[in-house]
Amino acid sequence: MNGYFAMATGLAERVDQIFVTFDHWAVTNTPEPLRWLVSILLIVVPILAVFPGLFALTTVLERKGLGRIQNRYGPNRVGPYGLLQPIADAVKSLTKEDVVPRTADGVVHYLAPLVIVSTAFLAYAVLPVGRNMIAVHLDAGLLFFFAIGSATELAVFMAGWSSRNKYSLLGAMRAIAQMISYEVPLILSSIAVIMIAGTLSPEKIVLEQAQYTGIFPHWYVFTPWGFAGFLLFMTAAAAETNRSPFDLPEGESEIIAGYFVEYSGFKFALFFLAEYLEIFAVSGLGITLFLGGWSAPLSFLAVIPSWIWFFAKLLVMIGVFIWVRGTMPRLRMDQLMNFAWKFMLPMALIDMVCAGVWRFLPGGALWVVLRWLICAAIIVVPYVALARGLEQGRKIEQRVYRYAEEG
Amino acid sequence: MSSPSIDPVGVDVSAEAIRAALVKGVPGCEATVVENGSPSAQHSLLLDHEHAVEAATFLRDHAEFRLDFCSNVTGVDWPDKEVTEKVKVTKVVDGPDGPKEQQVEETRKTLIPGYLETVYHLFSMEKKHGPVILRLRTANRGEGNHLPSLTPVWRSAEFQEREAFDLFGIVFDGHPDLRRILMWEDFTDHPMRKDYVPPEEDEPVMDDGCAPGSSAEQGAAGQ
Amino acid sequence: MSGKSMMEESAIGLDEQMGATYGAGRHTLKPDAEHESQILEVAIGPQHPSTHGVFRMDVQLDGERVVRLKPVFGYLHRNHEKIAENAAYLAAIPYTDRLDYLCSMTNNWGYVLAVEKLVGIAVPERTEYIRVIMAELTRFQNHSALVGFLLQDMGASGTPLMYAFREREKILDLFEAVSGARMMCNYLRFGGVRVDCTPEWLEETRQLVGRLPRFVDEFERLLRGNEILMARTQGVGVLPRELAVSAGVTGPMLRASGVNYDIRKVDRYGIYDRFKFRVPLGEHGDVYDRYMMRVLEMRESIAILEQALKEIPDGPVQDPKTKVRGLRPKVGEAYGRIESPKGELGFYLISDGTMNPYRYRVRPPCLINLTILEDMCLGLSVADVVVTLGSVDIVMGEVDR
Amino acid sequence: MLGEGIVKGLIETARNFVGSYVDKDRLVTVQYPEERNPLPEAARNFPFLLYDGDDPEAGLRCVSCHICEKECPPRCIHIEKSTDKKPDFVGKQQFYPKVFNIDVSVCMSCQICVEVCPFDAIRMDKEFELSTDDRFGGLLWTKKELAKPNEYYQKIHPMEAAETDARRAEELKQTQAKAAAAAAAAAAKAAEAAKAAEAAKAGNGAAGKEPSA
Repeated sequence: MNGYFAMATGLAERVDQIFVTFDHWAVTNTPEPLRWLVSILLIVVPILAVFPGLFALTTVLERKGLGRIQNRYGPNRVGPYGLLQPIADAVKSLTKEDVVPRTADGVVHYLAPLVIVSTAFLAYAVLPVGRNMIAVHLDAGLLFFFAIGSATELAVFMAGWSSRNKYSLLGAMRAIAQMISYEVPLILSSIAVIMIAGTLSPEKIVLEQAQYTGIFPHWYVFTPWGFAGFLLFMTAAAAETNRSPFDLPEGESEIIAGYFVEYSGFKFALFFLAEYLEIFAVSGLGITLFLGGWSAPLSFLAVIPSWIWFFAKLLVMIGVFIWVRGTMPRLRMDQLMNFAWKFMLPMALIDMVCAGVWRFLPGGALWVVLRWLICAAIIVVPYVALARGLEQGRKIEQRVYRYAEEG
Repeated sequence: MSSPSIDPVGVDVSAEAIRAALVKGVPGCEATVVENGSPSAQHSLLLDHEHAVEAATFLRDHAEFRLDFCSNVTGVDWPDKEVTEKVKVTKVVDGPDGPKEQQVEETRKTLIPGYLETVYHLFSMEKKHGPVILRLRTANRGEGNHLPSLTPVWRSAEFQEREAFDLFGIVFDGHPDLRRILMWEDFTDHPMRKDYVPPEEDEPVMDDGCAPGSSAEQGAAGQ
Repeated sequence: MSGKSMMEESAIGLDEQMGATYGAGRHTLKPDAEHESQILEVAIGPQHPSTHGVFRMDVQLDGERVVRLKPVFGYLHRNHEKIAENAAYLAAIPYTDRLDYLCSMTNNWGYVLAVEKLVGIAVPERTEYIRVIMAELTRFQNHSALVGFLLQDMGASGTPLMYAFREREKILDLFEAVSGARMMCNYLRFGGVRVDCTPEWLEETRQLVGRLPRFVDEFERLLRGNEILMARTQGVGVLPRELAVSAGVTGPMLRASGVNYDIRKVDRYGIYDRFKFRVPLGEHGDVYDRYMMRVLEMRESIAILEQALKEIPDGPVQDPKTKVRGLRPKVGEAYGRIESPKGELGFYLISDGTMNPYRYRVRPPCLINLTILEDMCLGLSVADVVVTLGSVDIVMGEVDR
Repeated sequence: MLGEGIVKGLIETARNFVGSYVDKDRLVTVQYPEERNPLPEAARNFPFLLYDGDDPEAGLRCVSCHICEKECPPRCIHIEKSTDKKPDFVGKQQFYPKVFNIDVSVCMSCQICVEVCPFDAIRMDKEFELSTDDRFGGLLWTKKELAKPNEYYQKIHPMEAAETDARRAEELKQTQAKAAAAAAAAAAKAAEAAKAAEAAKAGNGAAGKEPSA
């Protein structure tokens, strides 16, 4: 019995590490002078293959999911269940005419989609997608991630400015303001994790969480500060990646498509790709920071390979993004800014305080409940106060309507 | 001669009553009742130009009428009419037996000059009665196509007077923003006038398909 | 920064003459004098996702704040009035379908009412009921579509719109079953309707009307309490009561500003005095009130429909003696108006005793409700302009005619 | 302002998401080319001309009276009258259209031609898959394309057609009865005249040979 269990665990272990083993095998079996090339290719090619593949899948899922939310079928013509739709889309975008406005700044206009895609890909370098599966073992991985994430703003502004279109310009202006504003709560909310984990390395943060009390994992999201931090992080991430309800930079009903209104064909597809890559990356980071990365949600489920867990969590996050997109109207620019600076920022700071309190309150049996209550109070009280404060003197409420008297 | 629109409160807003009030309230105002022969019996009031704005303001602010809602403003084109009538005239005719006075029937053509007209349909949102119909007529259809604008009295006339300017060519003096509204700026004619001749079409029109001898027809016949 | 020059060169830039042709602009807000800022001129439309057709707003922006806005339309102008003046009285009915193409039934009714006034035609009892049923179904589907479009303008990715269209489809199916067409119904005739509706149709309608409240409930659960919606719409695009009255704004928009004026109650045309229904009134006159007016009116429409479907009598739908074709009214004129879903839809007819109307005029509620668009939008951001325009509820077929 | 409205909305969309898989009432889309909703009887698209019997030329009901041409709001009908006549269904001599064209690119499917036609000659079709790449020729329908047999009408508008057919049958019966009555009367008259003539002839001593009509 025990033997079977050990065998099963061993097998699971082996399946879990299959890519790592393969990587190791391939590199060691390559002649010495080519090793550097092979080891790089073995890192870059999977990233270049897997995440665009996920992007293709997501476009279908998003359209089908939105369709179902809106009581329609969604794409179902190309291939079984419409799953080959992305191929059709790719062919379409490749064969479409590439229109460049006559007055556009050609070089910058051309560079913008390339810059945005390459920076989007760079972020995956520090994302652990499974046990021992990370492209670059960086100690300050988080720092790298945020630094690279900020570079997309540059590309966005390049696109908006070089197009010489007022809608593009408005979109770029909005995008820059929004991205810079939301970077602050995004980083601050992850600082709480860094404080608790005591490291900037995403790998170590995951390892910290991949422990179990009984069958329950030590994910940070199961603590008051972690829960609040997770919501803050994902909200800021939605804003950072221009997802609904924060999709102002491309708000199609106002400024049509924002900064990429003057892009067509494959360049447009690249923007689209970059946008989704950012969503995956930042969701992946959220998973890494708060949802235990590749670790299984219950200890006995660890037999399922870690990379499956990572991608399962990622799909769930994408699903939530789609769900939110199907429900919410869009915010307005000033409201967005208010929300960032008057709500998200203070909440992120309070969350840091809460994490500190959590860290230094004793963890004894008596204290478990008390610690929870105190930390929850630290979060909830300012939440209510700040949410009320967002009304800015204007009374925002559900109104009761009167009817004309019969005359 | 009762208007069908006597409101429940009992204010008489028939054209006669309004005329009486106007003559009393706006000194010098000339208001004439224009009869309407249809079963709707919506009679209207023709106002003179000088007192139109004053009269309109009076009607709007009048405590009983309170015609605060100018619903409909529109132009009407009444082109020049040529009336042919047969008149008997006595003429001196050279007969075989010398000049003689004789009764001769002669057709005489008289030109009745046309005019452009704007019609305002007024209601009261406060008192909930109406319609009271005002009319203004231009001197003629050429140069004298000016009328006072009632937009300063009722804002709702703004776009509708612009439309009348655009489609009928009535110039409203005192309108704050008199531009073409439905036609484009470079357009010169006024399409709602009765004598409007559309410019030559450069696009296939509906008759192309049906009219005999058209290319489509020949194509169809050739099949 | 070469911002200014770039604006002038830009492809969507308005031509330089704009200042000359448009005059100083009465409503222009002065740009902030202290912080010298550049004015960005943007043409929103005619090809824009949120202008509800080919409609253009020439907007001057200070940052994203609107300092001037001029609506430009006429792209869909086909001189509907001239067409009708060159055709017989009957031939104008199908053209009225195409005015506000969402509400052909009420458009028919407005025109038919005006002709009935002009000629003095009595309408049979059953027809009156059928007309009320059709008008209220139309009002319901128009309002539901509008709420969907409004939320779409707010960026709700089409979900409310799809829900609205789901129900609208069912109503359009009913229209098709009785009139033969889903949108261009061409159903009403002078003194009657074209064909009677069958008992099965009435039964189907009853069942649908029974299900409609569920849809409104769903809509309200989805959106009514949504904080983003409230923040986006409350206090935005305020239309003060006095301005609304003076500008001749009608329909739900007027009532959102708190003016109790519903032509169904005021004129009691048709048989509206027989039904019990309430007129909801707003207080603030902002976009939220306008949105809620439509939601509340949908409920009232359901109430009217329930009563009408219960009470509808048997009988003829058209007096055979009424002349529908080859009508020659006496010399005279008539103005008939109804409460269309968008506001007061009036038809003004002058007859010179011939087969064709001498003057045929449509009072388009959409056009007149646009008069105060600039007043509502000054000082708002582009996003709010789009939402405010959405709450006016325009259909370009009617604005441009 | 605490986000409960947002949560409520999320629940509602989730319900619709699930509902679209289980509730037919929620998923109303019809997958068009494969699935089709049956059109209601009243559905109308473009007009066609009816003919009786098998010959579209001889049986065409249209008598070229031009009423529909005049009443058509967008004026998409063009008719040219024949110079000769042919008998209609009751045997009366009528003109027929030499040319009957409808430009369906202009037609707005208002059904007014059907309403005003006193001869039940024009009716609305339900066919709507009419796309063509020939804008002018392909959408200009001549008499040949427009003529459809009465059986087709009975198929697409059964109730309406039954009513029309009944009316026409009644009309035919009346005409026949009238004709029969007229014939009988004529026969009686002729017989009488013949009798009188016979009597006269008998009086004259001559025998009438001609048979009475």
